[in-house]
Amino acid sequence: MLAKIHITLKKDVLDPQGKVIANSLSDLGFDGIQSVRQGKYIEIILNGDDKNAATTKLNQMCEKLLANLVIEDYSVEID
Amino acid sequence: MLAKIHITLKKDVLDPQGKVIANSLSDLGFDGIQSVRQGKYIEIILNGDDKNAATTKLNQMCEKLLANLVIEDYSVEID
Amino acid sequence: MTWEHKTDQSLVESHGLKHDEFDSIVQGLGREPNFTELGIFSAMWNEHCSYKSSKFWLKKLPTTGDRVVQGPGENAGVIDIDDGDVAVFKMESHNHPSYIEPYQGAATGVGGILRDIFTMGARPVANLNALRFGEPNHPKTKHLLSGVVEGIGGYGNCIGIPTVGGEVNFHPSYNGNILVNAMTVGIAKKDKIFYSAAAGIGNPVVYVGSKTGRDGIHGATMASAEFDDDSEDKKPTVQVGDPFTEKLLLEACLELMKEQAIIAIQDMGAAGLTSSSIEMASKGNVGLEIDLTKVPMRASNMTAYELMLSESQERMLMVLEPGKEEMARNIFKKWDLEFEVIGKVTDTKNLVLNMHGKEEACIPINILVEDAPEYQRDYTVREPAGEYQIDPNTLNSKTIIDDLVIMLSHPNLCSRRWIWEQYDHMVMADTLVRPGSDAAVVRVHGTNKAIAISTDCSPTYCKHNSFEGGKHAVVETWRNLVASGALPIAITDCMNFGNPEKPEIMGEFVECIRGMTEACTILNYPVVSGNVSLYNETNGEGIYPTPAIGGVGLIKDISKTKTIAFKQNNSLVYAVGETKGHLGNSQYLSIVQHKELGSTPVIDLNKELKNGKFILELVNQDLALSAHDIGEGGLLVAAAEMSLSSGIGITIDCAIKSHEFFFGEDQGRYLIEIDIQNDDTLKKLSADHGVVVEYIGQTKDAVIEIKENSKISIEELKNNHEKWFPDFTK
Amino acid sequence: MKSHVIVFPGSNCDRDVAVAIERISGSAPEMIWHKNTSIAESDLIVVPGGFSYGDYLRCGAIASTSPIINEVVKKAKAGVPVIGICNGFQILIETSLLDGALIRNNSLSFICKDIYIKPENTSSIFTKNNVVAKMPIAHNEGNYFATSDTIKKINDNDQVAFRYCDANGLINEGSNPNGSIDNIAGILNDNKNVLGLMPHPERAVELGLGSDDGKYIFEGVLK
Ligand SMILES: Nc1ncnc2c1ncn2[C@@H]1O[C@H](COP(=O)(O)OP(=O)(O)O)[C@@H](O)[C@H]1O
Ligand SMILES: [Mg+2]
Repeated sequence: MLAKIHITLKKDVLDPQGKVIANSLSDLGFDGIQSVRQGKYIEIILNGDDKNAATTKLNQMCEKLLANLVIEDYSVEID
Repeated sequence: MLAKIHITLKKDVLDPQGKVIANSLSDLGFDGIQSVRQGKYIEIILNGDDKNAATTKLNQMCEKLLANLVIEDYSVEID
Repeated sequence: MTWEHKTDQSLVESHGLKHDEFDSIVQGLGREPNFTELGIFSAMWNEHCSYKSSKFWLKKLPTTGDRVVQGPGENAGVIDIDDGDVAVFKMESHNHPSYIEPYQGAATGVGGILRDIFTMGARPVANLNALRFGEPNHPKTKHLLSGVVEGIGGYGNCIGIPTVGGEVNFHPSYNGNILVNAMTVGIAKKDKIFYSAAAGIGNPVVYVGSKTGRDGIHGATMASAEFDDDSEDKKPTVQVGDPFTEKLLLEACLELMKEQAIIAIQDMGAAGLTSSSIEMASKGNVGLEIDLTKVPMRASNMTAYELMLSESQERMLMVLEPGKEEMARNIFKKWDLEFEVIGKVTDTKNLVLNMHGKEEACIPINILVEDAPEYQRDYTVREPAGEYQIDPNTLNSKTIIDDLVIMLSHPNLCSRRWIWEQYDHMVMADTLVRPGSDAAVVRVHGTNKAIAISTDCSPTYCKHNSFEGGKHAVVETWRNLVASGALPIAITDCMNFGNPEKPEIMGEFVECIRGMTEACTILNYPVVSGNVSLYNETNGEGIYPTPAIGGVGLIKDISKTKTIAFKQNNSLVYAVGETKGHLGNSQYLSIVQHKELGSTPVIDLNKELKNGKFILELVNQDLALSAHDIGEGGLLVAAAEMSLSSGIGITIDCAIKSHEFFFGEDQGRYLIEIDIQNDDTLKKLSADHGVVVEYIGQTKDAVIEIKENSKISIEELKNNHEKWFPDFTK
Repeated sequence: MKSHVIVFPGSNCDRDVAVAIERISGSAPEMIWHKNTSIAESDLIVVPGGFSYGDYLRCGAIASTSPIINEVVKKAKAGVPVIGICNGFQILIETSLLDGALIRNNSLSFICKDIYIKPENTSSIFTKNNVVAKMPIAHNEGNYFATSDTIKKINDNDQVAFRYCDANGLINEGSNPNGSIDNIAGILNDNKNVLGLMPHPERAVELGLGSDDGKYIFEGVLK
């Protein structure tokens, strides 16, 4: 099973990287960029085929390790 | 328009972060993990509503800046 | 007492204001404050900004001296280091934010103290950090330790200021409330120091740096509240650091400071725009009028309340000479930073805030500052713990060396290499003595002189005798500077304590201050800056009193710099100062016998002074090859550290071989290494100075040996010494 | 002797390398702001260490799109000696002047400590002093990676400049600080006039700072 996890910064949290990327893109001549936010994308390959059990487990992984819930949100999806 | 960009390491590129995450997860008692790969997820909000034009532009952004094609692949998707 | 105001009582309470405090706001204003004003009062009158519990006592600290250019009261203290150069330094706490989000909390702590330094016109040249964590097996310790160290490194490495030293302790009293104290030292020219007093009616007030977002709103209020189990809910207030922007801000500010343009400058730290604007106005005895619509905003629809209380990082407020706006704007634009004229200096002595043409606040500055509450809280002083005699039956059959290995492997005495290797401690290419010696030594760029810096405190000493503990923290930094060959000049402090409304805690505070005062006075080692962090409690349990001290000294000629590393074989090693074997509250008791017992060692400050001067005389006459103060762990631990850092062993053949002798923590002592041909000179000099010196042994091979007792190879000891942090954090 | 040091927002070893160059060659380099588009005649161009653009997105990525970079690439292709140190190495890699990639240290931690490197190629101007040199590293992303084809190419073409080794010059796993393939610490371009390396020779030009072995790298160009 391939699990896809997205970890993004919460809405009001400063994203220094996104800011710099946006500036750099417009220096490169790309216009019309309103904002850029950078997050993490994690792919996990899991044994087994019980999607429900896996989702529970993946949520726990995010809560315990992968995401920093103080400033980040996460979402889990299984292919 | 919200564009979602995924940047992942090419298959044969070493991913030290993914490896460490996999180890930490199994130290935390999560079993059945075959592999973990960490990539980037970038959200860009663009003006306008021409999806085709935007896709072209986003591909260029990836080629020129967002991805390092020596070691990374990217994919672009518009909501 | 009944609540007689229109403003909701719970709203006032949730702003951390007491009833009588609110009464005096109403009285001062002649009306009830609106919501924005309430927020401003709450930020200004909390403990963190107003020092309401500590002010009375802080005034007792000695703050003047020949070399003091600026004492407490500005963004940082300033001392004269000759040739028109000054060192600018301060230490600050970021305890609560670091507990909630260790990486960002620690990182923004570093960012904040750096701004305090470059606001004064100094280029920061060194960072240090004093850290305290709970016991290692507490479930949160590993996460907090890793996050804090990574955050400190993340910020300091990126901005390119070396992190050259610090300290770290583990103790259960910090289980629910860690301490993260960051110190920065900068170098400036004496005639190019910048201050924060606003002046010049009509002059423009300028905002520079990052945009303002909803970061850390209520951060300062949070720092003044005790934690409870719900504190996890307060998480969303944590701010994120942006060291890259800070680097730009640093360069832009220093560039503008070369021009005659800045009248006053103040960083936006705790309570952001509120405290910075009010501080500038109050110092200059003027008013300020600000149009909040002009403040660069990151989030949409921000209210006046949010703009005033946001703790977004990497921002500064300045008053400019009229007509210099465009020149200044160009500099900040060059560095891709926000620059906006947001207001002007007025003669009303009021803080007036407008937004979209509407007045959002109008508060007389003096009510906010001079009329801020000040308390002389009740305090009780605990009876210091009594003497402790070691029970010979507890000594079991272990050899002295076995005990040494146990001690040097323990988290409180093992090598901190795992920490400092994550910090760039060499960038700027002036770090002459890296972490791992007594003080860090950083050359003043382009000169032949250097500053030495050390941070210290022994909370256990402070807990069991706050007066002696306060003395000790000051003296320990002083000794570290002396052992490095530096003339100690002045200190900064970071007073971390529990809830001051409890008389016992207030007593600890008062006694520590009294001890510090006595030590600073006798050593001629004044306090030039500092910070107070109170309410470090969780569920009613206070931390140990922790007055962290950062000392700065001057090495006039870098060739006189001393490190703790033994330099050669067959040197003689002497202990300077008297060894009696005080084991109360020692590391030996705590680590080997798992006891926290007995009295804190007493420091005789006059002997301390004499011994220190003697060491400096040895340095001056090039007699000491290496030097190390004898601190926690006692004489043998100090000797072993000299071996560990050099690979050169020592054979100890003095007659007394008791645990008291090797591990006692008598004060005012040093170990020195001298060439055998200088033996007579040393003896004569010590007699002239009236200083006790005792022969300990001879440097030899790669083995630490106590004659007729036991020995260990340095390699084996090193393996034990280096193991703990890497294993723990794996 | 004319040399140039490129300065990006977030560079922080620019001053260090300028001081080192002046110390070794007697003349101070000219500092070139990244928004410039030309560099005068030069005997050495240095892309210094630090955290250009905060290392955001990817180390060196944003700096590699700066206006000055076209000029650096042009000069490099014309044979002017170019050194990229640490972040400068990362930038040169992003410009494709040098092969491979620099990824996170295998420890996932920043590492600042002294290491030893051994020249592998002894024909380039940077490596002709064939001695084991001690100098600091200070980086998060110094783990050199390249596909096996690339590794073979740079080996065959004598493009490995330095490998991490121990004090005695032994190249082994224990002396590899960050997980780099085959202990690679620095590489050269085809022409051997462009050097990228993770260690900081500019921090090793005085014994008082721990080592002066950094001179071995600069001397060939500066004298
Ligand atoms: N948090 C830290 N960051 C950087 N260096 C540290 C830290 N903690 C300790 N060190 C360094 O480790 C060495 C030993 O520290 P410590 O045991 O506190 O020394 P001492 O007892 O002599 O004051 C010192 O050089 C100190 O600067
Ligand atoms: Mg010491």
